[in-house]
Amino acid sequence: MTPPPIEFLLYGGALALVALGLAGLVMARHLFRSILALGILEAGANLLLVLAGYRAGGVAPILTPGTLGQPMVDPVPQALVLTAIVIGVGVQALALALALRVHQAYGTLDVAEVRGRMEADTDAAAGLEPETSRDLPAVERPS
Amino acid sequence: MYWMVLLVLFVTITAALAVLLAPNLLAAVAASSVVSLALSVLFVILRAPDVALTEAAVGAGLSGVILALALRRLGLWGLGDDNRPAPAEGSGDA
Amino acid sequence: MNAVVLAVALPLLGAFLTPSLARLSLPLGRLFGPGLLAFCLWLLWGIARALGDATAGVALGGFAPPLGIAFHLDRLALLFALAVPAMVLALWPWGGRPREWSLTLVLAAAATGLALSGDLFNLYVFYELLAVASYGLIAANQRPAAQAAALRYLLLSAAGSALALLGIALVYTQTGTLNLAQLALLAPVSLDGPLGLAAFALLLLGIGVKAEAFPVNTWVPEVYATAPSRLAGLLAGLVSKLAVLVIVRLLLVVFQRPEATQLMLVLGVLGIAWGELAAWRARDLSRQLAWSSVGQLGIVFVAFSLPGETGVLAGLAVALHHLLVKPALFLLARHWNGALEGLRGAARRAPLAGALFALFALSLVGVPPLPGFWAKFVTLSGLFAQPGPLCSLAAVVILTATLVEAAYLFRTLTLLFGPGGEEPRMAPHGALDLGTATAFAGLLLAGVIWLQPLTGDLHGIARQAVDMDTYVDTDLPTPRP
Amino acid sequence: MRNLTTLLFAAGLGFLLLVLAAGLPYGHPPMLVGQGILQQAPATTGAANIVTSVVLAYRGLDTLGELSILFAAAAGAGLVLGGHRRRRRPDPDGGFILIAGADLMFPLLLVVGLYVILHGHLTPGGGFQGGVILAAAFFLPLLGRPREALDHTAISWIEGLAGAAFIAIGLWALFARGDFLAPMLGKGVLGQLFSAGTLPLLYAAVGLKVGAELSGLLADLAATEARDP
Amino acid sequence: MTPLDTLFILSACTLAVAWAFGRRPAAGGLIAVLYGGQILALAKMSGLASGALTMIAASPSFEVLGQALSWRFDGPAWFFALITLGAAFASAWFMAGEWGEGYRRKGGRLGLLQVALALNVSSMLLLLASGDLLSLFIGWELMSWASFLLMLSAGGVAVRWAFKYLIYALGGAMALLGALAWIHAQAGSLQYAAVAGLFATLSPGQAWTLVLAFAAGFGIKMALLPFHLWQGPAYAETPGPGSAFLGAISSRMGLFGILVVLVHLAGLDLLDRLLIPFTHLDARDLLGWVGAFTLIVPTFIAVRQHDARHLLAWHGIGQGGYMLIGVMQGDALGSAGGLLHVFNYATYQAALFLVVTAVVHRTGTADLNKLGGLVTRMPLSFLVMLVGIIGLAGLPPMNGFVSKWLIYRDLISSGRPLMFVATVIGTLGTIISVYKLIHNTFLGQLRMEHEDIREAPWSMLAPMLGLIVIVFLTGLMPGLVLDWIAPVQAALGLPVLDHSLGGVDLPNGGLDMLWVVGLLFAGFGVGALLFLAGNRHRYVHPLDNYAGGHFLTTEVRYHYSDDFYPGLMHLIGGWYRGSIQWLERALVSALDFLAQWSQAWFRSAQPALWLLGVTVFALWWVV
Repeated sequence: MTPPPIEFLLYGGALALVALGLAGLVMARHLFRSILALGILEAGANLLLVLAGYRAGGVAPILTPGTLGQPMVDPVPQALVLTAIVIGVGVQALALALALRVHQAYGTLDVAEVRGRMEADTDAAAGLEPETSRDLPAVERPS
Repeated sequence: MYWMVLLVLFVTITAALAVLLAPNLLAAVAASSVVSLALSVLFVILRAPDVALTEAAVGAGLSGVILALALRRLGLWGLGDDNRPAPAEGSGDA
Repeated sequence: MNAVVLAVALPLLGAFLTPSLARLSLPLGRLFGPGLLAFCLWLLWGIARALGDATAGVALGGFAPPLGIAFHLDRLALLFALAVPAMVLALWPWGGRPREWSLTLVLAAAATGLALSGDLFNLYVFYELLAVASYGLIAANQRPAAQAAALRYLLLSAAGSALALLGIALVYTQTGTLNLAQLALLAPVSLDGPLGLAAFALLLLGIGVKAEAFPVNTWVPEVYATAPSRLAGLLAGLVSKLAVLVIVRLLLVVFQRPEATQLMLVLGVLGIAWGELAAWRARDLSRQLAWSSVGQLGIVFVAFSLPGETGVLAGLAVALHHLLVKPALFLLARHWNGALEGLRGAARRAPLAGALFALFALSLVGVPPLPGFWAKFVTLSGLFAQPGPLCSLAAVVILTATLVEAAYLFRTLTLLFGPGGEEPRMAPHGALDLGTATAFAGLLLAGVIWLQPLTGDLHGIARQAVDMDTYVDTDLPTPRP
Repeated sequence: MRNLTTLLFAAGLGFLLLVLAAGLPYGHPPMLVGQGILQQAPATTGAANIVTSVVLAYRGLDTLGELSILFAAAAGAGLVLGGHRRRRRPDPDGGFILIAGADLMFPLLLVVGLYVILHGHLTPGGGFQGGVILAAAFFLPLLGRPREALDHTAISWIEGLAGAAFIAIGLWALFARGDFLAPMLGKGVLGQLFSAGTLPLLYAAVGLKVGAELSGLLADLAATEARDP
Repeated sequence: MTPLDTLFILSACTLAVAWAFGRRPAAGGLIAVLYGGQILALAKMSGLASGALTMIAASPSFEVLGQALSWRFDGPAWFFALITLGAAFASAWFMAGEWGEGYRRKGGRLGLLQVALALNVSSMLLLLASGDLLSLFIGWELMSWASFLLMLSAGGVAVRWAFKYLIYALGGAMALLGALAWIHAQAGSLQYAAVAGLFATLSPGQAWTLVLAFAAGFGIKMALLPFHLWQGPAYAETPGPGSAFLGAISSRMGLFGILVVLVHLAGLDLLDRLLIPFTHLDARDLLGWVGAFTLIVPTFIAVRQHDARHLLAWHGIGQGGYMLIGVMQGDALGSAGGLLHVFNYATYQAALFLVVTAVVHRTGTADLNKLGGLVTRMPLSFLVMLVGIIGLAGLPPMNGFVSKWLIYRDLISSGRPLMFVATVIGTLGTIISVYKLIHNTFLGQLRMEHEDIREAPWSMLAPMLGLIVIVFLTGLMPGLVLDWIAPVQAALGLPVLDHSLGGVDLPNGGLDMLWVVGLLFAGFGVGALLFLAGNRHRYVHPLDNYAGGHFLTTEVRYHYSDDFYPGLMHLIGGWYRGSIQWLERALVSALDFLAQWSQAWFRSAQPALWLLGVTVFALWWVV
């Protein structure tokens, strides 16, 4: 059995991270873990982007006396990933701040419980009964 | 290089699985830092030192600190089950 | 022409400085942002006037387009770019805290950038910027429900962005460029296979989160019910339209393929059905409006999925109409935020608000002389002109959904105007909210009166938007195949 | 049940993406833009680190957006966390080792951070990475002595002015050269510290802003009360 | 400025006056005068009615989205406009004096009522004048909303029915809009000529779809059979004069639409070509039979009503069936009968609604079980109702007889005995129920609480009496109206009926109402002579009577009003199951269920699942 080619490994790894991240995001019962899963999802996308610029036999795109004249890898995706990483951490920090507050208010970060508490809160603010009392159908039976 | 990539990827995926499956969140946070570190190694292999540095500083370092800090404020800092608040103790964040 | 960058840079400058300025002097901080936005409005207006029917490309930093980031200025872009400062000014959070002003300015800058940018990754950055600013604003009112909604929205939206990034990575891997004009040249060859479609699907779903596209719109009722009404108006009216604009640009420029439009059509139809159905049983006004907005965005999607000029014309008409109507409705709903049953007779105590609400609702349903009717008519006619049962089905769904929408909106209206039980303790509408809503109503009626020149303009915009040769020539003076 | 569905979907997603990826080129990217930049960048910007050229010059607007995202995230977090009373019971002091370690690390981190920022156009690293290190430098003492608070006014000013400086450099270019964020000043000698025109200045602004924002953010997070009993 | 412009301007003025002063009862007279002015403006266009002119255009026209919008009057428009304005004039006059004051005193919103009425008239004129399908649709929608406003103006229970109407009307409007959009997509134009050209080229399937969409769209306004549930209560709960107006003409706009689109543009030949598989029927027969069932079912529902207003309103639906049958006959006689019935029906239906309103005004109730014997107190009103129900029942010498006779005659001579039987059954139901109306209201025992009732004031009597004079005169001389109908038929491409002042002259037995009425009155005269000459009568008090050996007193109710026609009800009661009501409820429940389902979807705790799922599906579809 020949080992799989390296690009298969790399692409497979990146996509596995994406799939794992999404699966984790969906399966997590704890919002904190959802945030972690989000990080993995982003990491997978970043890896894919870096792969997009990789050039076999290239050197890092930094001009030093040693690298002059050699083929370099594509610098653009690297710049993009740089941006994406920072964006990712910004979003993560904001998410954590929100999670902190939600936990403070509701005492839980369970996905379903937070959903339920939020709904109940919103309903209460609107002055609605907590449980769905059926609205009257708009069109009544004629007498 | 081939085996190096294989090893790093193996570490990455394992750590990612650990993030999702670890019974307690502290371990998950640690695992997510491992994912970032492994990725930054991979980035070096892929001739992207800038990205590697960023991933190490931001992904592993900063994000780890933020996560750990948040975990502590959530009262989940501990090695117990991840939904039971544990008393906050210790001070060696990050 | 290069000064158009100011429309993005100045609000950001304002955003950076506002918190510090507000520490120095609150009135200064309060007026700084609106002043900058007014300047941007004036600037963009001047550019739009100078540009006329022509198009222009702006190479940022003077780097020739495929290398650097390019802004693409045409009438479509400028129309939405002009709408941004105008709408943000109209819905400015006067009562907020300095950081809210700051975030609103960021929102404005990002939205302007989205309208103007001609670079795939730049669009992604602005999209994220828009998203992050809106998370902060949603959660700003410190209500736990709002924060929970913001968190859930954030998780969904960030997952969507990651998918969009994946799509961008796929595109870049395949083509090696991010410039939309160059992508337009390359797409017929490089992005022809399933890969291109997959990239579009990922981008559509990712950006669709903000555009309230079908499977990723669960955040809509949660957020709009808890966010401040001005922000809800901004999100439903402006932000969603800009996300749609991005999708449409991508569709027109890069992914011009029948499968792509079909995907959009299907998602749009599902969005219409889900939104209007859910709104039928809504129990309070803000969520009713939120779900109705999901349905309306579905119509926008369906309209834009029509091929060629018709599609852009129809989509623009529906989108602009919704852009005008929904924020005004949210403003009016702000003081009628309780259970629907509790609104009995509310409009009798606030006749002007009631009349405005009725006007907007009528236009939303599409009662003939009002602009909403024409938008819907163009869409339906375009749908029927397409072969294939899917389009006809979409038309039938739109008609049925309109019926449902009319039913619940007028159930609400009859409640509002019906005999009131006891005097509810509702604060009267603020003069600012009412004034803004009245101004929007004035614009709507002006649309009725100047319908003819308006449709002429929209035709011109649509013709220009689908003209890919001009697009490529503008942004890539020396195209390299 | 849901987990099973999810796993199925996720596996399907992975498989489908893999099928798609099978068609992707590896190791020989099209590099339409990349090649052009590699050829032009040294001459146009004068930076040895071409990634830096891309980040600050060719895609400078992206970087501005990125900065703004960090700013918006920090401001949003401030909005979310702020407006509440400070922690009533701050954490106890971190103990001698932490305090001493922090004091010791502070200058070191500061220097490293500044070095990384200022050499961004030459070597890997730059404003973002250096900014993170700066933030760590300012945050560590806070861990040691939780009772001390960061000066939020100063942070706000640094943050605002650094951001404004970035834009101001861009505007300067706009008025002087007609293009927003166009490279200005002399290119210098490739590889020298004082080269690459305005790029080091921009990276300095970025670094300051990132550092200020992140330390503000960290301080906000650290100052938040654990769950109300 | 054309006469049509004058008419529109006057109509707008009426609306403005109603808006500004409508809430004051005193302004009612002015408003009525303005309606009169509109009738005069219409009279200036009488060239359309005499056939001297074929069209009068309005000056303004627009172009939107490449579609020209224009307005003009022709024969049919003039004819329907005359009925509209006449009904509005009568209603406004009725409202002008005491009724308006009384309505206002009881908390009614007179201003809203006046505005809604004026709005209805204006929008109907706009609809009638439409020169292309787009302006037709605009007028149609405006009229729907105006009717909605009029229906809910009473508030209370009326709102619910108005709302139901709105749903139905919008459903119809959506069917029309869909048809319009389809036509626009195919023909690129909505001008009548282009539409007619398109109809000529359609495949049967497309033609069926269009015909059904138009028939449903217009039919909902006419309350044709599957869509009949809304109209009765909605019209009945409208304040009196409003319901007179609505009952007289509003539904007929649906007929107008059918005339313009299906009869004129599509052509009856096209309907003939659309065969229903496995039967010998075609689309035209289908519409005819829909008319027949619309005639029968709501009429027998009317028999069951205990409220005079509801009874009349349900009748209105049935009478629409006659018109549709007549028009779908498509020949000179039948279509003239259908069109004439529009006019005739409007006159007596308005009179009947007004007289019921007058009774309500005096007694405070329209409940047929709580009235009776009012003939001694309100003799003139009784006369109005008598003439009205004779017309409604289609008996000589009133005008209803003429139109129905034309339709019967045409059905027989064109060989449709089954449909003839259906119309006769409908007429039977009409006679039964209108007898219930007049018996329970005016005949029999006067209730104690109504001892002091006075005759309705002249402000109310005058329009009613005017209407019954028309009912009688056009019954006597139907040729007057048939003169106007000839250009209508000509404009719609139907054969024109030869007629005389007294009626029609047909090869085997025509109709001359002058003779019929003359004979009838001669017969009455002889009877009266015998009666008077014999002088064998004496007056007896109603209580001068006994039953079961007991003398009656005022406390004893001997007036038989409850549970009318028990035998008949026993026979046909089983048919009142209301399967269509069930359908309506089922639709609403289904909508509710779907809505709940969709809300549950929005409530899902983990929205990313859908993101994941749809991504997978999209990618799967792509790959």
